[in-house]
Amino acid sequence: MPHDLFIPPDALEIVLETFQGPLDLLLYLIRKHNLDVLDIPMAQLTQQYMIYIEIMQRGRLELAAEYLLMAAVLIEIKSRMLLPRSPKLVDEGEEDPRVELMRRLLEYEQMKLAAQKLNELPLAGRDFELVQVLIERVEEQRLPNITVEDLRQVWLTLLARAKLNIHHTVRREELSVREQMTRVLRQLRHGEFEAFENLFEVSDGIASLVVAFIAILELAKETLVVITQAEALGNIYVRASNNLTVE
Amino acid sequence: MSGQAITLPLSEEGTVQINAVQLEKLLEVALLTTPEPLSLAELKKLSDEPVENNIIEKILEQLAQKYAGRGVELNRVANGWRFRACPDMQPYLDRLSPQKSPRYSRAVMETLAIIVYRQPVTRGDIEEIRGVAVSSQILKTLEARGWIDTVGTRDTPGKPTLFATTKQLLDDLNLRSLQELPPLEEISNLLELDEA
Amino acid sequence: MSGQAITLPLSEEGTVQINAVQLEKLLEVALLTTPEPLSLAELKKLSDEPVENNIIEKILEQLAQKYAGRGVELNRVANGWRFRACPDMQPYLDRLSPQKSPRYSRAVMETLAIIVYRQPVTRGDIEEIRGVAVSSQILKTLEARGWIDTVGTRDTPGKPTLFATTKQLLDDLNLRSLQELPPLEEISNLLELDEA
Repeated sequence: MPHDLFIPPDALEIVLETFQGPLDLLLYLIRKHNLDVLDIPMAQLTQQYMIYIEIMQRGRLELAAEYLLMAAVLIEIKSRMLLPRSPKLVDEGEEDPRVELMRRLLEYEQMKLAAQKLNELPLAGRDFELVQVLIERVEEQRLPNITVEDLRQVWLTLLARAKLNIHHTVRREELSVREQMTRVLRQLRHGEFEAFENLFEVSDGIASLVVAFIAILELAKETLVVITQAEALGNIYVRASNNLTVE
Repeated sequence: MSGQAITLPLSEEGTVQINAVQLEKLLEVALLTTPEPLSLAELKKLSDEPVENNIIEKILEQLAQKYAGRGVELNRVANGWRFRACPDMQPYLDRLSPQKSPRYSRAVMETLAIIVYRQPVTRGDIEEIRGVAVSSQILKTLEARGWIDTVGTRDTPGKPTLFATTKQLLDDLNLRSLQELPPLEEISNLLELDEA
Repeated sequence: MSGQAITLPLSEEGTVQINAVQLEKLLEVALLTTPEPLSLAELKKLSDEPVENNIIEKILEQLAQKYAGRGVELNRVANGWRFRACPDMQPYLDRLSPQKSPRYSRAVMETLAIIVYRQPVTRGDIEEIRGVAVSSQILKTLEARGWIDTVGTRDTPGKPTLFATTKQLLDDLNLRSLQELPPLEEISNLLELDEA
């Protein structure tokens, strides 16, 4: 294995992620080893590519089908080039088997560079702000509407900014707990103790009971509710840890 | 618009030279791009050098003067300073707006998203996630819309109020429950994690 | 700000007196209060008298001049005219709210680049060029952003949808037309690239 191809095993996944696919990987190999795109030395390129594939497989990474397909294409081109070409076919203008690969590589590289340039252009909201002066409408106020998609996009932006997304993806289950936490707090808004069992909606089914239970534990953990039990096996009561005085 | 350098009288030492022209320019941009009022504390962040309140106010008053007689005016309101269209412009603006839906500012949308996904939360929680102060104007906007309300207080010093979303929000989003919000993991992969 | 009445040359009859000062004031308010670009057709509604396009444009150019050197500028983009903060103000504005639109991943940007430069294209075309499957999430992200939309189907088996870019994309990049986008690298240049 050429020494410059050594990749520490834990970095393997990152390396794979940095390539957008087999074309991107091939381009990297060609540019890195100063190979000529117009006259690709198939043996060398195929060998380099296969080394990567092997490392990926040894790292037990799930290889996308596209990478394996490209390996097959490379080997096919290589084998076709090994066969002596009949003069008749050459006369009929049979194409060099590498031409199509070369065309695809160059087209992809063109788009890859275009994407980079596009990403460098100043973008509204990221690189410059838009001017927006308030209009205070007196009558017939038209209120803005929002969509689920708006909310989702905004939340993602927040996550990206907080760099929380790596370890902190929001799942549906988490939201359902949050929703139940709000429901329980609303129910406890009167400030009095409420019987524990009254906080559950039995008709909603077992899954929802479990979620409600987790929600109450979560509320207790965040010290938003107080849970009391006078004696062992006695009735359990819950109340909001602080009464909401202002209504 | 006049372009000469204005040197304003400064505090005792009187030596710090604040570039009033540059500061006025910065204040103007910030106020023109933010529909919500900006407090003096926020506006002060625009200056590279520390500035005193009275200097900022002087520049703001000067800026307000420059807009006199034009269609927008710079006002001081309870929460700070903000530009608004003069009320007598409204009949003209109404000719444009019928088909355009107004939009909430990013600050409002971010605050709402945090309450949706992290409820019940206090204003402090929201500020921590957003990394900036949340004006009470923003919370009032959302409360007036009936999308959030208070569900209690947290038992910590200051007894901060807890905010949560309402059924009204679900109705307006045409959802039966918050769980119907689409999962996010997939899209978060599409964002570049390392901020460039 | 100059206050004298400017009387602009008018059409043949030359009798309708348009108050250019008043019109400039109206255009300024409308543009300052609307973050989306306003087209000439919309801006014309502000005038009580019918006005010709070239007059409106003249006043807009005059207005843009007045803002030269300040922190905001009046631009013409794909969908019309709008004010924006100059990009060099961004570092200061970021002090007030570090809210940034995210940068998109390479997968998203490459997909966008292919749609920009090869439109109209099908998902299959994009996959062919990138050499990998394109998740529908990527296309949804670009659609939700209002940057691409479907413009028809190709008359081949399966009737695949054709995607193209929108004017909104150009507006967001502060451009008037696709021709203002950076040109594609010539293939011959790609052959000489040493370091990728």
